[in-house]
Amino acid sequence: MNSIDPVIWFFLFGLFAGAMKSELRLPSQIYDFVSMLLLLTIGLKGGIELANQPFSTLLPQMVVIVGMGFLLPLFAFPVLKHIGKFNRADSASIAAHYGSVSVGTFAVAVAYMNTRGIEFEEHMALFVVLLEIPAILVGIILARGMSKETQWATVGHEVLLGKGVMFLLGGLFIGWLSGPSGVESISPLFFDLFKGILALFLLEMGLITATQLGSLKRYGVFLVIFGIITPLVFAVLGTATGLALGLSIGGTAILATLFASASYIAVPAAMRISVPEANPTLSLTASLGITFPFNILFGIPLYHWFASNGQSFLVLQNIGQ
Amino acid sequence: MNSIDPVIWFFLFGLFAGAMKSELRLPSQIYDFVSMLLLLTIGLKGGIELANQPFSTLLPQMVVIVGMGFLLPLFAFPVLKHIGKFNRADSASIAAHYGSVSVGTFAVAVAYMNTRGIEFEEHMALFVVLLEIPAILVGIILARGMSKETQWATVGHEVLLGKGVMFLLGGLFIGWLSGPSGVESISPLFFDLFKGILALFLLEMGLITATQLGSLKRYGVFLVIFGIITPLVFAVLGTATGLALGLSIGGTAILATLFASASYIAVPAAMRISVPEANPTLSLTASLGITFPFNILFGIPLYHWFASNGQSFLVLQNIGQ
Amino acid sequence: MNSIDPVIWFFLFGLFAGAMKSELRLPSQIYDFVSMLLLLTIGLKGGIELANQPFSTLLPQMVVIVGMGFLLPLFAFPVLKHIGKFNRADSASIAAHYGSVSVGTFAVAVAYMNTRGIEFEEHMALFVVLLEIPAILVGIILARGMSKETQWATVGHEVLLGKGVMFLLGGLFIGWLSGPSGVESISPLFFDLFKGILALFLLEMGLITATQLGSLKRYGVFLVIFGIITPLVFAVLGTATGLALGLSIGGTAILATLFASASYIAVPAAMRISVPEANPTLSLTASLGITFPFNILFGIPLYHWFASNGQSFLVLQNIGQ
Amino acid sequence: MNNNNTKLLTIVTEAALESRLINDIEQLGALGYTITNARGKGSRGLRSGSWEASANIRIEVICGPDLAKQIANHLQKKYYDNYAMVTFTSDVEVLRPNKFSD
Amino acid sequence: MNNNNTKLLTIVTEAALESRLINDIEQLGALGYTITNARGKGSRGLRSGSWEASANIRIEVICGPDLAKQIANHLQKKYYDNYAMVTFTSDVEVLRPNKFSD
Amino acid sequence: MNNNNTKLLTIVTEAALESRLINDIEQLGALGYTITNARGKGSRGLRSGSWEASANIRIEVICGPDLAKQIANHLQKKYYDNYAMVTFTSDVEVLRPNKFSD
Ligand SMILES: Nc1ncnc2c1ncn2[C@@H]1O[C@H](COP(=O)(O)O)[C@@H](O)[C@H]1O
Ligand SMILES: Nc1ncnc2c1ncn2[C@@H]1O[C@H](COP(=O)(O)O)[C@@H](O)[C@H]1O
Ligand SMILES: Nc1ncnc2c1ncn2[C@@H]1O[C@H](COP(=O)(O)O)[C@@H](O)[C@H]1O
Ligand code: NA
Ligand code: NA
Ligand code: NA
Repeated sequence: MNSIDPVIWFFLFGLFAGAMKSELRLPSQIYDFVSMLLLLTIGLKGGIELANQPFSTLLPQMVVIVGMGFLLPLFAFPVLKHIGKFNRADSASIAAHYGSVSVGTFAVAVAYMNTRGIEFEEHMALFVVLLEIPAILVGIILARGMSKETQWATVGHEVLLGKGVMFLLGGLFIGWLSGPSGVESISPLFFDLFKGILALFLLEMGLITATQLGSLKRYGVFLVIFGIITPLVFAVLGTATGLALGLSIGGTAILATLFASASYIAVPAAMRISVPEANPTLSLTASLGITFPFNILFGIPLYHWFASNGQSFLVLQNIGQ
Repeated sequence: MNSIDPVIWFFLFGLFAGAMKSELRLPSQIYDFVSMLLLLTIGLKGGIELANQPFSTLLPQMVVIVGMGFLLPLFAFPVLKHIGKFNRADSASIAAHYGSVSVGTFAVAVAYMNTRGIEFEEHMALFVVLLEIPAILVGIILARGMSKETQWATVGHEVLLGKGVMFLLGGLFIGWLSGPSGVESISPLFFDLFKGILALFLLEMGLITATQLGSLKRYGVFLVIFGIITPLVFAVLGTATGLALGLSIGGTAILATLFASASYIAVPAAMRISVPEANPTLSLTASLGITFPFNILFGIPLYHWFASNGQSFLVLQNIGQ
Repeated sequence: MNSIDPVIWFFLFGLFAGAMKSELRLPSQIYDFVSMLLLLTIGLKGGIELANQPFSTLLPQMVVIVGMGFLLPLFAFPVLKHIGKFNRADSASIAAHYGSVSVGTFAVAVAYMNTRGIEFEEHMALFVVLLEIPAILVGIILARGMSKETQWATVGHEVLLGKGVMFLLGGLFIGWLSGPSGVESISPLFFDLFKGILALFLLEMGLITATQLGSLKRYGVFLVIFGIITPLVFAVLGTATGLALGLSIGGTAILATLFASASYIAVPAAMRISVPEANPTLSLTASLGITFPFNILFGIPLYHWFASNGQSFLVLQNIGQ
Repeated sequence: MNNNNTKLLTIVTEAALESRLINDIEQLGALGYTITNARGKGSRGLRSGSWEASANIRIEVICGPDLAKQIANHLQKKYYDNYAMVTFTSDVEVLRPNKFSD
Repeated sequence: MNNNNTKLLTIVTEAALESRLINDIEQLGALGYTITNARGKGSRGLRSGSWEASANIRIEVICGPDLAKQIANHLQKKYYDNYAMVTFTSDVEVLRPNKFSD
Repeated sequence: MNNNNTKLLTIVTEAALESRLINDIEQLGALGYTITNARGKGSRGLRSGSWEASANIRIEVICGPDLAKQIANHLQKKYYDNYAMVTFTSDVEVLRPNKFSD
């Protein structure tokens, strides 16, 4: 029993409290505070790594990651449109959610590795930032086509200046500019409290997830299947990418988790403004009601297993040659 | 002067600021945040102790404590009804407040023991959770009788799923399931900051208490006397119970404090819904306006003295035999 | 690049996010929480120093500081009225802002010294509290004259019981009464997190400053010049005062920073009530839109240079004698 | 704006009642509601909103005049004796009146 | 709903005035009020609510028409020159009109 | 209170629209607005306000009847299809009606 991280229990506690319709509630301002700290911390971690390593070393990896950020929603879209029979806007919006990443899921994966003493490349936090945005742009194009009417300046504004992306980028630049020693003085708030803040965040996500569960039956079985199969497939892609980039087992598992995760902060906000005709309940039900709990409860250990076995496979192959 | 804990000064500061009608105010969302952290931490502490000790060792103590939780309001009720001349609903509601416990008072007692290096059984936090609920049920029965009309399912829902009880129980289960080592990663937020968070909580309680003082003269001298005598009597019962259970001096003093304390979070919320005809100002004026400051300023040192002398008395008796 | 403190980057990040009209926003309740922690911590630090040193040692310095607190607005007022051509109320209000101090600027100066390992007298925090109030009284008198109509009781109430002053004084007394060892138990929240909390505060100040910048052009070039020259002149006075009082270089630089800083918490609130005919946008544009960024970006290093050179000058003089 | 027969019913009461009131209102047939947090003072004294026990909420329901009357009467009967509560009704115009009553 | 002679007076103004306004309103004879936090824009510019200095409040007072007029006039005389403030009045129906005026 | 021709237009909608709506309203000619945070339920389901995605705002605009109509129609055309939104209008009296319409 001890093998489940306490932050996961916080999520389950929130889920239970929400499902039982308890009076337990976090004020939205506290949710804002907690998610701000989470986003800033992850941005800071990514930025510190940028400061630690020569930019040229990271650049090739960064290019590949951004490229995958553009590709992933393109894989999801036809499935949603042709098999799921969703309309164009809904398909595009859900595809954008799954192409992008979930900061909460990332944080849980990091906690998982830390608890087990599994090493991973610290610059994974940088990948979170990189994977956040491309899927949003692809989603908008998928919904509207490359029409000239699209006000790309406005879209760019919405995407880059949205709360989630701003906090991540702001943390990234501050971490980069200050470097590891500069950030030390603010580490008690941003780093020491991180797991506790994550626990509160997951408690709130549990409460919110519980309200999403109600919409589940309305949207039927396809959404449930999609919300479980997609992370599995994307995690395989992520494992392959991680191994191809030469990441460690821990790093590969985290990258697989990122691919498998679906956004519920930055992308919903951007879609609501840029693809308003998409039904937000649909994508949130899938990403928050199904994929998020699936990933943090079952996915992460599984993706860790993917990464370990993927690497053993590579090693064996190399020996065989 | 140094012997007064700084958290007490925070309470007095809030009391002063409130009495002077200063502009100082904590947003209610911050109060929610701070009290959530307090409740979760105390729950966690209780849960960790459950994980630390074989359940069978604790069970007998737990049964006694729950039993006392049912008894205490029954002692207070006739006094309120026949001497205080309160109506049935008000008597029942006030009795429930005094039968239950105050989490803030408990936290101050723990701080008191820690500052003085007085040892106590860590599972006292568990008793907080156990003492929270029985008095509420007794209060409802006292107000309504065992009438068949009472929707016990609804009452149970209200009591168990109220905010205060949920956070305590949630923390308890998380602490229990994670164990001491599991909880370590979230301890900077929940344990290291605890005294600071308690200081903010007491600042806010001071502000709120100041607003209660205005109603004091309206409700006359009986309420003041009741609000001081009851904790003294209940503290004696608590001391006896503690010694009977073989608790240490510190543990006995804390149990006496718990018995002496009156709820102002979980019980008011439950009474408002389940015994709506009871006047909430009445019970809050007594529990928050009189008993809470009495306990944290004068009661705790006194109950510590009770516990020490009680134990000396026992020791002497044993020697005499 | 590493020489800029990360908290300054948080300010610039907020400024950027505000100027770009991003969706990034802190709930006002979180701003309240963060500024409360800041004010309490600075008050606590001042109080601890009061407890550490015999009061008689500090008293002469305190008298001088309070005296300067009365003088500084008197220097600013005629400049605003006769050169700036502002009306009486506006001149008085702006003068009060500049005669008083900015807690945020003080905190950044302390961070600056800590990062560079520059020693300073710990009781500077006490001076913050002392400098907060006199300028407010002078401002009110300047605006209204010493007319008998002025309800000084009400004014005193407004000034002393305003949020900013209350938190500072409350912290001061708690720190004083508890002493350094008493405060230890609450130090994880109030002291360890301080720099992180300051970072969040500055992020919010950046966002707010950005909204003030819009009013800049409306009020023209005099305000900009006033907002830069005044801190420079006051910093020179502060340097002289610091050296005269025999403060260390670090202490002198911080005192210069205090003189140079302009209030944007306590004074605006007091002026709004006590000198309502003064335009609040005017004084906030100057103090928050110009002087605050000037001080934290350029002023503090400059005032440090003032203090070092001032002391070298004194040393040389002494040698020459 | 083609209709003058729609009502806005506003209820100011204790925050603790939120879930109960919503239940009642929906069961009586309201198709929606809007809630804001509030504080205030009335015959039951000051409710400063500084913590749960003293917080108010302000519920607005747009509906037909009959339903407004029905809800107000129901609340009066069920809650006025024991809870801080005020209700008032005003005339509003809406673009699509049928959205607010079946 | 048996009375059409009750008024709802709404005041939107700077949060800094809260305690003063409440004093004034109560002294003029109002028996209650409801306050919500707000932000907004008007002739005195944007008040974004992001910190105390720019926060608004929205005060509602249910009272008789004379008192409503009296309060509005008093506020206009005392505060309009120096503070961001807007007041407006509308007709409301209440269940027990005597609750709101002596 | 010398004028009965001023309107109070109230809009309840998704918080995500705040900056867009303000833009629209100001461009159509409104001289001010007041915003409060809200939560609620309507034809598009529960909006509990527990996080950004489910938060509502309540915008009030005091203006002349023509502008009120114009804003309501504009919002209906532009947003009703895709967003949770309700608008309603009521009559209010103000002290200085010319403050609210050019
Ligand atoms: N005259 C009034 N005008 C506006 N709001 C009121 C009035 N009376 C009461 N209220 C509000 O309704 C709540 C309950 O009122 P009561 O039941 O009279 O205590 C109060 O806390 C106020 O928020
Ligand atoms: N036309 C309007 N409609 C709605 N609210 C307004 C209007 N004008 C002003 N307000 C509100 O009243 C406050 C003070 O207005 P003012 O004194 O015009 O700056 C503003 O900050 C708004 O919240
Ligand atoms: N009948 C109603 N009465 C009061 N508020 C409503 C009503 N219907 C909807 N609302 C509010 O308007 C928002 C959007 O409504 P809708 O577009 O119907 O989902 C809801 O979230 C509620 O806050
Ligand atoms: Na993904
Ligand atoms: Na008790
Ligand atoms: Na100054």
